[in-house]
Amino acid sequence: MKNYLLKVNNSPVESLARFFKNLLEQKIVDALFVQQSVNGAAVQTLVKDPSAASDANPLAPISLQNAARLVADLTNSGLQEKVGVVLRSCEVRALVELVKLQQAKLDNIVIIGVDCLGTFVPADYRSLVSNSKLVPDQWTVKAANGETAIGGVDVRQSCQICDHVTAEHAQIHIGWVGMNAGRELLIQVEDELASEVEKISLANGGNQAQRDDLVKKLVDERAAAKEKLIDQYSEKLNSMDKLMDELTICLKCGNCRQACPICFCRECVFVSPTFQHDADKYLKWAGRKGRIEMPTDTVLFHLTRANHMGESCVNCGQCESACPSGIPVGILFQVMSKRVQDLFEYVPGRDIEEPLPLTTYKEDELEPRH
Amino acid sequence: MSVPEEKLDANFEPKIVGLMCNWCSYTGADLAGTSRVQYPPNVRIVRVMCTGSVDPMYLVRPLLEGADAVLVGG
Amino acid sequence: MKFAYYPGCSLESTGQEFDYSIRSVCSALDIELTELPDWVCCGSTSAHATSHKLALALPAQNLVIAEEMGLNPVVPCSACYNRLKTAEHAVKSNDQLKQQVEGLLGCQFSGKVTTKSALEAFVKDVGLDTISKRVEKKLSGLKVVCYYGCLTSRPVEAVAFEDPENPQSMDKLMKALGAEPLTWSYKTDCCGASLSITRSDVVYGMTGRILDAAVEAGAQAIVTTCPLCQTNLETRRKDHMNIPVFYFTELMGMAFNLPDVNKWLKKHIIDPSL
Amino acid sequence: MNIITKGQSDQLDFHFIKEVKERSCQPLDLCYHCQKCSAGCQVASYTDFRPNQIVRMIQFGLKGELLKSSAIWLCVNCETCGARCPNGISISAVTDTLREIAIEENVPAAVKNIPIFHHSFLNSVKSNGRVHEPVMLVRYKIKSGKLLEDIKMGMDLFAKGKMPLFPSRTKNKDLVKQIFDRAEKTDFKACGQNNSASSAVERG
Amino acid sequence: MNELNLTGAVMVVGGGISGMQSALDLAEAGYKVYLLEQKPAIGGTMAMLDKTFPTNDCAMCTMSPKLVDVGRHLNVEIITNAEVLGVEGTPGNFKARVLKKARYVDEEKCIACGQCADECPVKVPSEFDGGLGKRKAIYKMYAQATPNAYAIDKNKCLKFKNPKACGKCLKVCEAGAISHDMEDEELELHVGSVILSPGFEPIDPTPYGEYGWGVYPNVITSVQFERMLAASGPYQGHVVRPSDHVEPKKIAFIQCVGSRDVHRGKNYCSAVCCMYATKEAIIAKEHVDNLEATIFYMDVRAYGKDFEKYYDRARQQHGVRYNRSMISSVKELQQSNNLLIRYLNQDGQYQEEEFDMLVLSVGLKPSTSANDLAEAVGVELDNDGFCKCEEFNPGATTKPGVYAGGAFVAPKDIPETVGDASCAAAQAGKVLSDARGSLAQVKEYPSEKDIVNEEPRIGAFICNCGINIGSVVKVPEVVEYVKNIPGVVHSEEFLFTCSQDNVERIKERIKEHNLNRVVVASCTPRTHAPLFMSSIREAGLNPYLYEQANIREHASWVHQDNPKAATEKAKDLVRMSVEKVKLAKPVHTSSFEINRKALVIGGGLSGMTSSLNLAGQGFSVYLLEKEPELGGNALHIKRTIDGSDPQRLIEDLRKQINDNPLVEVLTEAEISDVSGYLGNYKTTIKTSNETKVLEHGVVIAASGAEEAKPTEYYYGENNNVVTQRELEERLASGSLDDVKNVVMIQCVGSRQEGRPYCSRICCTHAIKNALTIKNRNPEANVFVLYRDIRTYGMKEKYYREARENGVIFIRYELEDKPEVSFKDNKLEVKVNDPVLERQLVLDTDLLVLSTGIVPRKDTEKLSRMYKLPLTADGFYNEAHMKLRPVDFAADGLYLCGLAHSPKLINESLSQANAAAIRAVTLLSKDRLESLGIVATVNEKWCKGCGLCVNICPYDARVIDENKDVAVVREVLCQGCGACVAACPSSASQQNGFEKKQILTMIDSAIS
Repeated sequence: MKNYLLKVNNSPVESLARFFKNLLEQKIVDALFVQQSVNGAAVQTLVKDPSAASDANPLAPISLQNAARLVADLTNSGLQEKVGVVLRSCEVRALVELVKLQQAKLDNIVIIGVDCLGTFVPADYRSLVSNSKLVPDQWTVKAANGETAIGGVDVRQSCQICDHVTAEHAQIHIGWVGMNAGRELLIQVEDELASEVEKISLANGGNQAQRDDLVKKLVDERAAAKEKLIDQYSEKLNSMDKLMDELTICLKCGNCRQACPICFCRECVFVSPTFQHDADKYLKWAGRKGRIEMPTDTVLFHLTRANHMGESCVNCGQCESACPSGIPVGILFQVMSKRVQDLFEYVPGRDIEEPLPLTTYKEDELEPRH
Repeated sequence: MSVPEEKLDANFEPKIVGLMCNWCSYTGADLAGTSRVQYPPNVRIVRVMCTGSVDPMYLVRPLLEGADAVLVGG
Repeated sequence: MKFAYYPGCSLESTGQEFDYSIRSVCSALDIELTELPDWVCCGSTSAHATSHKLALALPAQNLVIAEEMGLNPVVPCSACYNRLKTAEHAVKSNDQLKQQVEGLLGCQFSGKVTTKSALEAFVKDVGLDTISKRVEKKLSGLKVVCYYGCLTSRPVEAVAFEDPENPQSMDKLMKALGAEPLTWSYKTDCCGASLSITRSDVVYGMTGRILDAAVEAGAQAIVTTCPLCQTNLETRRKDHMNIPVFYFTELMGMAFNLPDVNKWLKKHIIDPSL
Repeated sequence: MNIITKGQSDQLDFHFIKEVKERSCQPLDLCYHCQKCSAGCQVASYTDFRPNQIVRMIQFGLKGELLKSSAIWLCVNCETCGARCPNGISISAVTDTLREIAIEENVPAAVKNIPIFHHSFLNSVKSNGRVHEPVMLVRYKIKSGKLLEDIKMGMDLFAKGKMPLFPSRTKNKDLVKQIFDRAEKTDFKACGQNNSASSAVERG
Repeated sequence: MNELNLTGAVMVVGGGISGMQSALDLAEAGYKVYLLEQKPAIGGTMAMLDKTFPTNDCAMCTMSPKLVDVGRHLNVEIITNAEVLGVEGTPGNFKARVLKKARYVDEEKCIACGQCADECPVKVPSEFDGGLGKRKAIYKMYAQATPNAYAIDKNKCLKFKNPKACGKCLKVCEAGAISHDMEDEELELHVGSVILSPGFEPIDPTPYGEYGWGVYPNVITSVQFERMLAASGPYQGHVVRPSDHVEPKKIAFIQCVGSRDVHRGKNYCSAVCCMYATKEAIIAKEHVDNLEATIFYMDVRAYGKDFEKYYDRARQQHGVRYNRSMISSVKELQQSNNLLIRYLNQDGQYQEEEFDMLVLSVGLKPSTSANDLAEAVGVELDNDGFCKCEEFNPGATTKPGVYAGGAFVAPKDIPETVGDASCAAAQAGKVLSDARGSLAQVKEYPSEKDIVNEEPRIGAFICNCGINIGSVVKVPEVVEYVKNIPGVVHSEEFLFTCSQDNVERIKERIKEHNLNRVVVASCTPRTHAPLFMSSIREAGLNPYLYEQANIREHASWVHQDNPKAATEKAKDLVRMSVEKVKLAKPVHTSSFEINRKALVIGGGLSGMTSSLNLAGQGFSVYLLEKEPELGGNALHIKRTIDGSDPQRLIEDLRKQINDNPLVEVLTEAEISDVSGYLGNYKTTIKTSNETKVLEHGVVIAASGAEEAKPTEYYYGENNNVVTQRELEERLASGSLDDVKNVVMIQCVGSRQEGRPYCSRICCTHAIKNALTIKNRNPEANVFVLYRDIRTYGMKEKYYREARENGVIFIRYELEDKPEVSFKDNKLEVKVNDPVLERQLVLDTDLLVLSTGIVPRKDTEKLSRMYKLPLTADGFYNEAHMKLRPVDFAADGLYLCGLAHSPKLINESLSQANAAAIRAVTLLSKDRLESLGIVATVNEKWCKGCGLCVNICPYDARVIDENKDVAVVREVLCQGCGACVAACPSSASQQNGFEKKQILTMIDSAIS
């Protein structure tokens, strides 16, 4: 990786938008997949025309969904042009998992990672922006020191305990955390791409020890917070009864599954004929227990999801944001997936060559028989 | 899902679902029969062709629905 | 029934009670024993250990005498039996050896006679039925271990007349007498008698194992067929060890209720009063 | 080809084994060194070499060391080794041969009173045709210098009348003497040839 | 009838694993097979074993599918209690006279309920349990016995002694199967060839009285110990001492009891004892916590594939102690019945140790019936009583048309037995190929009724199984209960559902009530489902519209004292089956045509032999060789240890191949691309002048291996340091006639880190070369420095011959390897002699290194192209170490020769033939048909994630690149359902075991 500096004249957002425009103009990429500000929020866009990247704002602390699924759809059937995809860590990691699950391909993809210290619940973001409590440029400059909360509102719980700041596997990486973001942004470029990116006027970035220190400090703090929260929830979930209590208010709407970047099934098994029962079945069950809660199988739904994507869960927390009942699904999943991941020393998104442990599991893998 | 206290008395008759591999443990259960090994009548055996086909759902579902244990033999 | 009788040197000294008892028992069973006229020493361990030629020639001389008598020789002493039987095996199975031995003796073999140990003669020729019929006073309650020793068991090809690793004849004989032969593992172990005089330190170890094992097995007495073993086991032992060692013929005599039993018993170094 | 014994190097000699094989009639080459003989040997814990070590020494031609060993004299010829050896090798027969060679070559015995005993014994046989134990033992005691050993045992035996004062003798004393003399003069092929081709009977 | 009037049937004598394998291969290849067994049931020795080495697989578990296959194969006729009286005729047309002794129980009628045995008053020691347990005079040999029927031991039955004395069994037999009036029959079988596999017997340890077997209660043989370990054995798998039934804390094993003993035993090595003792020690340690197991041995012969690893694991992981000292005698302590053993420990010190139990590792000898059999058939036996076979014509006896398999030829382990059994089948099949299919039967069925749009109409038939079910489960109550389950339109009880008349009745009921699904509640579906499925198919129903509830083994028999609970359980089990069958759908197996040509990779002896056997059986073969000429490794071997000339064999095979129009040889050929799968492969090859695409249905990988090149001991630096193969070449050239001193070092690079396995053949190779040197110059000194001499089986005789000729063997330890120096133009080897604990300094003119065999570099490439699994050591990994030694897990792929593992020429030839017949079992079919219970994919839901592809052990799953969905190659699918569990979308289902069916059953189980 080579370090460059992108000069900023007070507005890191604008400078960055210009940088993206340049990427397209210089044909470093043929198209760009990037978050742009729209109506006080921000949405993912696919840009072909360089001038249409003017609202690009990947730093805006909002993400309506984990973009990995969108990138996956983009790439899955023969992507012919080179597309730069601007992604946060959780999105890159989810993308890597989807590649392993053969739901995405990385051919013709240039991963452009951005630092992320978390995103607000979309509704919060929108109201903060509309009340002018949050101005993206100002928030960025301030948050670059590690302070994310504003106006008494902080980023999503999952983000607060996320121990990833920089994005993995990026060929180009945009760093703002620990930088004087009002003056300059760090652009890191992998060696093969360096000569092309140098076409855009960038200053030499040199050593970024100070930024590195801050990033490390933040990662450590968040890891500690995460551990604490997981412990707390592990306690809360140490029996099936407690889990069932926690999930009482689930209405099996499927939003969590819809928001999940890893849940890739075309149709969930829970809406398939396997779970379509005859009326007499329901009545029989009700007869057996006196009453049953409807919809049925809510706990089984979550456990099955945990089983299916536990090993690949990147803890983006989108499920939690999507839950209309306010169930802390994200942290529940962290608790469950951590067990599997720790068991196999597997870190989702770490390495594209690292096989999914449950598909290669051998009977004697974990320990000798005795 | 812990076993409720009231179930832990001497009269407690657990319901056990056994998922047994056709080639080994189901055969083993057959052998128990052939050998007239007597055991408590609490298990209901479901034959599968290989325990590799046991979906975790097969374990969770009965436990959620009232079984006290699931025995997987393979 | 007639046999040529080869007492050997031991039965004239340390093994006298064997000689006495065997003669009494035989007469009780109407077995005629004719002592080999002018028998010579078999050479024992000393010839065996130092001279291959003497080890064959000395016992062979006795075979020649038996052949002249036309009777199968019965040899009570295991050491003598071993030497005679080995010589017999050599001359019977190997013509070249036979010729050479004939050269040493200056006479010829006809190969007619078969050397028998006293035990073999009683068990196989006389038969357990005959013996048990003669029993007057069953040795009920007497627990014994039968000790066959090495000399009647090995070398297997030459001397063994029954399973060399788990011989049974003496056990069966004891049963016929009403005694209880116990299972033990030392039937054919060597007691080291040939070193008894020269290296008694070694021998104490060897007899010790056998005596300890007999006691461990719960035996009240050891029964043997070898005067070397009998003397060795009686004289080379720890002070407190008082288990008696009998010749099997002595027990036969007791079971037959023969009058001269006491004559033999008082010859024992270890008091055998049971 | 050398073997190092306590720093001293000796030439290996592959001829000695031929001599021992010829005289003992034992198929020494066949030894597996499985140690069955050694495990079963009751005297090997008192000797300098164990039975299969003796075989190995013969294989390597360590004749001098062997003839001086205590093992060849302490062997009680109980034949346990030969009975159990999977290759049918009787080490007992081998020690017989080694003792004979040692006597022939006047190698001093490691356990000197044993040959003295045998000598006394055979002398007794040679002169009487039979052994007269009391006299033989006294002679042995004098020669070996172990006069005071076993006095109690001797007295016990004497008291029980087991040590007759007068020797029993063969009438034809010359006969035994002649045998001794012929034995001294005659060459003897120790193994000869077995009449039947297969001497090792399979009993499995 | 064919042109030559050949009879397309084979008589296989002996129903052990060997005979079973021969029978199955031949039956699958299209021949009628008569499988003769002396005892009342097939299974042989393997049925007695608890576990098998080196996988610790349960013997019965791996074997019972084969038992079932043999038992119900349309073309295998099992004749038990049989004895061959004579065989007349010529190859292709034999007439065999067979005495079938009366069983006194009708196999067809007997339902194996065991009532008769319960009643029988006569108890005798069970031969099957090695005398540790008892059986009755009417008995079944073992639980899974095939045929599953009782038999009367005439010699023990009271009624035969006095007709009035007994007859209790007759009274209790509901099936009316017993008759004391049965008579022996003499059968005449017309067969084209004969395979003899009478197996072996354990050597009787009685002559080894010093070990006390039969006298000391706690001394048992390995066979008895095997039965003790077996859960189905007389001790129910509890390791306890026979004297007091207390768990032992210390067990000792004594090796070579009866083997490697010219004095009192057999002059050969029994080939399996080292490994079975290792296995028994490991398993015993698994049974008893903190058990100490010690094995007394002289050489550990862990020579087979993965054996060394097993031996390593035994020592390192399981803590089995190996003590290199044979035992002279065992002393029993009379008070404790403990066993006192005196031995020399590893430091050369005497040690006496008490053990609680002693296991004698008894060797193998030909079975007692082998002699009579050989005489009746007219084949010659060797001096040891094993069947005489030519080295280069494996399996062929001295009588043309008669072949031998298994341990009848020599002592051997199960994989070799199975391989040799297939080889015998291959040889027999080759002779009869023109008559293939002439006597084999195929079953015809009526067309199937379409039920897809019908509501379930279920018929449930509840079996009393005589009194087996009916005396415990209240069958009428169950019948009434079932009637009320929605969907059930008919329910009735039968005394014996499986009797012919009742099977017919079920068919009638199907028509009468217009049933579209059937449930039978009786015994285990493992044995009886095929019968009922077949009969509903005869009634026009798809056979998969069937479920069986096991209310005998799983209810009445295991809850005899609780009829109420048993009845409730039976109801539940029937209900579960009813719920499952409601969701059942018709299953149609798919089939496709296969290309009936084979590709054999590798033109060494294995490849050539495989090719010729295939061609002999009428199939076209591509034979691929990368060198310019055929012959492979054998080109370097001048003579085998048994005295045969491999060069003549090569010449002979080359000529046969040249003359055979069915074999197309492609030399200097390299595979560049592979596509397709079972039945239809396309392999692209490049030869020196062309690129060609070969189309073929199966692949035999005979790609060989090579001698390892050492990196140590001045190899490559000094001309007088050579490998064994190089020595063989030098000896052949005569350049070594005057060599004086030769030192050979064994295990160079082998059995250590980097190459942990034993190469099996090096000891034999070294001894062969040593003997050549000694024969030329008896005065030459040859020293073999070794770790364990592994002249397994009959090769032991050459080890003895080498010693007899004065070759000196000196053992060394891995930690104390020989040192070689080269000074003043002199090679000098220093090694410590463990016997005398002194160092030897050996001047040597020639240093020979036994380096072992390593996989070829291209093995890995082939492995990738055909997806052939490799072992950790880089050899090909067969489907099952024991029972499928020449198959890969995926159908249509086979392996043989050195590519499988290091082995001797005749062993390679045997495997090569075996691989050929295995291929023929496939090629002889017109079409390949899939199993019914295969996995399916619903393309609508599949997202092509590939989890199923990764998880499938049979390579039956691929991604359709166009549709991005997973596809099941149905003929490869073995119906394990692992893919179904892996599929997150439930797009994968298994026919007959759909998720919904299982969930419904589970649900039904708890309601």
